[in-house]
Amino acid sequence: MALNKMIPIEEAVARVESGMTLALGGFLGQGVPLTLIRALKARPVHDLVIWSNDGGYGDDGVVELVKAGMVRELHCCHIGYTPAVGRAVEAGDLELEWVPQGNLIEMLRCGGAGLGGFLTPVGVGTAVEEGHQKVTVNGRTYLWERAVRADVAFVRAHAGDIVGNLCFRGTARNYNTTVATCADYVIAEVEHAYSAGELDPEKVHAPGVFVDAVVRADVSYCGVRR
Amino acid sequence: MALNKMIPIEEAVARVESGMTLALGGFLGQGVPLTLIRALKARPVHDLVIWSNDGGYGDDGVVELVKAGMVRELHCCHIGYTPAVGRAVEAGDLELEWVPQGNLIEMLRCGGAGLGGFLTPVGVGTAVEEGHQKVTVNGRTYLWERAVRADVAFVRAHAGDIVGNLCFRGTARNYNTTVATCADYVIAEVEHAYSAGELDPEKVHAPGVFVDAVVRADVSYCGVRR
Amino acid sequence: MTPDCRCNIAARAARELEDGQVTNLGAGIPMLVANYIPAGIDVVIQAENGITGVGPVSPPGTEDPDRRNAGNLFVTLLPGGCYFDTATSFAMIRGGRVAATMLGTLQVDGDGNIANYEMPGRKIGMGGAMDLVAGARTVYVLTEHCAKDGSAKLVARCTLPLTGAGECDVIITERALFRRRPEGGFALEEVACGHTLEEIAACTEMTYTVADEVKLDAY
Amino acid sequence: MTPDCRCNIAARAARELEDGQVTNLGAGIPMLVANYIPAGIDVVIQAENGITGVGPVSPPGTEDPDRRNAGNLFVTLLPGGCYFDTATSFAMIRGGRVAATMLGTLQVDGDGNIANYEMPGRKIGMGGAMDLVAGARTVYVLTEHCAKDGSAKLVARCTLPLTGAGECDVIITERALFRRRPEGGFALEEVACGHTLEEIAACTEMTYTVADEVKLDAY
Repeated sequence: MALNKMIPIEEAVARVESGMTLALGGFLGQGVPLTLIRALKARPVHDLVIWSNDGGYGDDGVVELVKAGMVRELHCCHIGYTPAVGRAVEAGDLELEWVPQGNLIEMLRCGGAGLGGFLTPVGVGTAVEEGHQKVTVNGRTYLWERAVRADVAFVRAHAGDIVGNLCFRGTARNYNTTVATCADYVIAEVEHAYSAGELDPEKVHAPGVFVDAVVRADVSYCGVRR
Repeated sequence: MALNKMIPIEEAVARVESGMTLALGGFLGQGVPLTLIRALKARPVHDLVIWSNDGGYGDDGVVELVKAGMVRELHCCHIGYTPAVGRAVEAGDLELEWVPQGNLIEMLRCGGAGLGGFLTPVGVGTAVEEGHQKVTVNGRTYLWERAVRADVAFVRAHAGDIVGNLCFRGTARNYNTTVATCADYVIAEVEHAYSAGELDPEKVHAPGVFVDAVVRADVSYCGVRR
Repeated sequence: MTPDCRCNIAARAARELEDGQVTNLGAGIPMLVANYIPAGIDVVIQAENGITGVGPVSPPGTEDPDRRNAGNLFVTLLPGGCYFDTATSFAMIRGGRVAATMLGTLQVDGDGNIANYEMPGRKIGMGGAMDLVAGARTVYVLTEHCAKDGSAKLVARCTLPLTGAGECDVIITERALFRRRPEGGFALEEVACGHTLEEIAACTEMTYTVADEVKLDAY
Repeated sequence: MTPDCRCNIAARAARELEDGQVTNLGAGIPMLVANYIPAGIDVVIQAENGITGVGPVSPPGTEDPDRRNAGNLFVTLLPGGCYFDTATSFAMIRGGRVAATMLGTLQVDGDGNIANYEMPGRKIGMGGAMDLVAGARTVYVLTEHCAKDGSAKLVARCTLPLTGAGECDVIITERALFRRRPEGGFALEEVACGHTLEEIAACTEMTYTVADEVKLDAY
């Protein structure tokens, strides 16, 4: 159990290659893996396919990768706080898929959990129906939605140990637990790093088994000073 | 938030009626809601449809309801530790559906999460295929599995507050977090009861929003004295 | 639309909530509802990022970056509240544990259709609204009666992309309250102070009936 | 089947495990594997009820009812281990995070079929075995070479209900080790001390080939 997953951030983000699918934890400004996102900007990659709750918040988050011209597709449910992302879509520089929030998190969970898809009642009668098969079960109509797996995932945690066990704080948990399961290579940036055995095993929100690499988070990237 | 969900156990189990579907937390001898199961034995109900990991362990658990002639169907993945359950099946007194463990917990999660079903790779090429539609996605074969909701669920927690927030200890968590979501009426037996605000909000494993009633657990029912 | 109007909508909406109800409040006017919940009524406010027991906005200087609502605002946590992940949050929402959701809209029509996430040239996104209108037991639309340019928001038929088809149960504006009838169609049940039945008729393109028991000067 | 034989199987199986591998050990012989993991190899043992970092069985007097493995045995937790719910446990298993699963069987055949949960008159149940054989990257069957009555367990074709179709990768008995070839079919790779190729052939109904590099007196 003493396997040490802590590595330099440059080595971790070097796993991301052009054309890859990247899943991101975080919700607007909460629990966003900004340290990893910013380290990725230094890499010469493009045509990324990103799954994220949103386009970021203000100038922070996915919008940074979009402005850097690194993103081909964005699958999310909100870009209202990042007008630059909307402009990239209108200009035809970025392909956008709207995915309702609960369907989005469930698609990532489904991929992470090794399932093949699920039936959701959300989106029936809306534009989300397009390209989706409708199925009626016990008189209720559902849309068949696909599972999504990413090549690489970035998450941010409050505390993490060297084997990748992660603990979150408050609403910074959000997508991070699920995103930590959904990729072939999962990188966690942690605000506080611990040895194996230092975290209370009852309080681990994401088991280290899901995590491949742990890096230090820049704690200045948190929106408000603590 | 001060809504008090603590009620007498007799009032809680009175929600269970003949023919109802009952979901149970617990895994063999771990985190089993034995206090509720035993209180239910005093009720004149029969033809229960039970969803549980197993038939119990030794003389404890689901096997008690089976011996009392209260169960019509059992959907589970293991009865190896309760020969009396096997005998009831052989005698034709109990209908048994084998459900692989991971499919079982996922069916309950799916029902609890308001989804309509899911595709699982588990059971392909086995007797579980029977009655299941096969679907191929990206070259992999899955079985379409249904979502399950119960009328009533029993769970057991180490600590709970009056609004139903639950904290588990060790491997007693198991099915309990999921079973706490999957029924129209969820009853939690708690080893230790607290007021609202006394439990650390970071450490709640099952949010009180899912729980309808909280009762005191008999702490002598735990397999080994603490 | 004056701040008073927004508050009037929120105050009327707050009176709809029942003791112990789990409620999700969307951005904008719905968020104001928390300020008007009557004494003695305990409402559990849920936000879809992953928190229940959301309290008032954090006083300046006490903001915690890890304690925010789904609109990214810094909030407090009431006793009995807790945190969970977003997957669990939507299990709660779709699983029927959220009694009421209140959200703003761009358009709403007499079939209960709601359109609130995209208009020509401005993509916002549905966030959790599609899930909320599908999952919550009662869906409230809280909106100014007319758009800034005076055009109707209660329209004959939604023309913008739908957030939910036939999901709206109650519409509350600064001028009137409409409630969907079990047999379908909305009934005008209440007219706010300073407005008349005729005036409502003139600024509402949505088809509705006037309830027999319609209340004037209701709020 | 003497205790020595069981230990011999477990000891050989333990040598298959690699540093850092997440491994699930089923009831019976597989559970013994934990006692034979070579020094310097850190294996993370996962149990499907919801625990990783499973350590040795709890010494008498230190048993904690809330710290058990999937066979309900009282266990210890190693540093870096943690608890999670069963739904998360199977996300781990199906999601490909469990590198190896080792399980016992009633029957196994040359197509990699495994049958271990039900026999005439005795229903046991598959527990998590169906999920494990479908999800784990490498599936090891650890079993006595023959049943108590002397009949073959490595059969021409499984007749009991299958736990997994074509899922077995390696078979380890007290007499021999068979490994599935990329092109299909099992090859006899190792013969245990005190056994011969002829003897293995006589007690094995399963079709197999003998590897060119077969090792005699291998373990």
